[in-house]
Amino acid sequence: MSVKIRYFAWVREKTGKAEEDLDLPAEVKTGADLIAWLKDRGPEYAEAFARPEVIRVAVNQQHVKATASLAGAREIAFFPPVTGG
Amino acid sequence: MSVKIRYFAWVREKTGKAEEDLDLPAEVKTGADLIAWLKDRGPEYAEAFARPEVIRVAVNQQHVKATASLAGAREIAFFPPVTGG
Amino acid sequence: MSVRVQVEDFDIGAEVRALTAGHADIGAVVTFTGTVRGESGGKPLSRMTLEHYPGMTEREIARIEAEAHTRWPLQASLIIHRVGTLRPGDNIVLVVTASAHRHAAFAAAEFLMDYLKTRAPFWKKEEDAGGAGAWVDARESDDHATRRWQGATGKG
Amino acid sequence: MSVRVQVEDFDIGAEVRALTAGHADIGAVVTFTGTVRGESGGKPLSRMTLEHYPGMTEREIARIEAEAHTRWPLQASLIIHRVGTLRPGDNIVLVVTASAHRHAAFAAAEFLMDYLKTRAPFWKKEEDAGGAGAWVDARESDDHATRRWQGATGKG
Repeated sequence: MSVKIRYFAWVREKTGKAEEDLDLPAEVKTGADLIAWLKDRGPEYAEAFARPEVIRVAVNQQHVKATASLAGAREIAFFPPVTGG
Repeated sequence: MSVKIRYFAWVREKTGKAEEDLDLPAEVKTGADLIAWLKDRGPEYAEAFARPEVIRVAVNQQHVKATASLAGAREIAFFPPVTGG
Repeated sequence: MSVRVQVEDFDIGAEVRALTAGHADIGAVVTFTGTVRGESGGKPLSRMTLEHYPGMTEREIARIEAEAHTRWPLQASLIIHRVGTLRPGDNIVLVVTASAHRHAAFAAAEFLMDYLKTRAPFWKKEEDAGGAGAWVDARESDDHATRRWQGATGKG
Repeated sequence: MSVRVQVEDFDIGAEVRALTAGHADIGAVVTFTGTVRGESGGKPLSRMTLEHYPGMTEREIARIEAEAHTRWPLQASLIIHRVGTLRPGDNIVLVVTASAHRHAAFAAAEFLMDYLKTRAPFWKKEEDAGGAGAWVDARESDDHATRRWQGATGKG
């Protein structure tokens, strides 16, 4: 099933794209799994996700832990800690 | 020595005047003394100062306790607790 | 630092712009506006009159404002308090504090309001629809709010 | 309750007037305005760019705003957050809270700002005079500020 993946701030700059539609393999069950899988897609991903512990994950536009299940995900976003206000 | 006495809010309404210049006798040494002395000046003063415990005192435009000395006072004000803002 | 006691209304946006113009070191501006509510103690209010102690009021507010500047790192501040006759919805008081950081601006504005309520010589007389007037009693809760600042540690 | 994410600037006075118009039950209005400071980490700042997550940002702010209304008795609230390129002195964010009493309005505004800093998906990139850009790191102190609301007792 195809899922929309979105990148923000320096994650977007490092991957070189704001979003893409990807078919995720069955073994990708969590945000952390997805990060590990993305890192194998090329050096730009490897750099964007070099420090996965600082990457925040949102599923269907809600904050989730990286260990949370991606079941039912239509849109997954990766971004650094927020710095609004 | 003549001192300016000022009244505010319901103290002003009850005394019927906003201010007056009075010569204080030597035995009036504190705000509390002055209140007791004023109460003898007439029924309107007796009513204004019927509950001296709720009356606030300022000497030379600074808050003071009713027991503080009036030495050096050029202007003495009596008013209820403030309700600004 | 600026203090005004006036009959005229104020415009929050214009006051903030004037206060912060030319400051590149401000990151946070807090305003508090007190307004006249349409009821008091469950009864409709038709208007109120604010009396003050000319001279002492301005001095007392300026003293409180200076104390706020010693407690928190403020770039600018402004206090406007209206006097005279006001109606429901009208502005009564404006406090503006500007700092590099938001916690200082919030704390200073709240401090100033607590003191304005309990120390600055203003008195409110409220009138109901029938024209009956009553002086507002001081609120115990306002005195409590002010006391919490006594002994507070300063930089917030 | 109202949330806007926009490129355009805002006018504090006009926003407060629009928010409070027709309300006779408001006695206290608090505004917080965040502005761009002229330096960052000791170095002059020439401009910054704010990125957000369209859709999620608005939803996240609306969720936080609704939570503020469950915690404090608010008559009205408004949150405006700008995005795009901003320069020193420019407005970034406006929070307005209106309540019958001042403590609720102050507490709710501070709560909203703490959450906006730590939960709403905005990212700042700062540029110095030479045009070198750097993404702003999240501040530890902001996370602390937000945590103090967790487990807070509600009505303030």
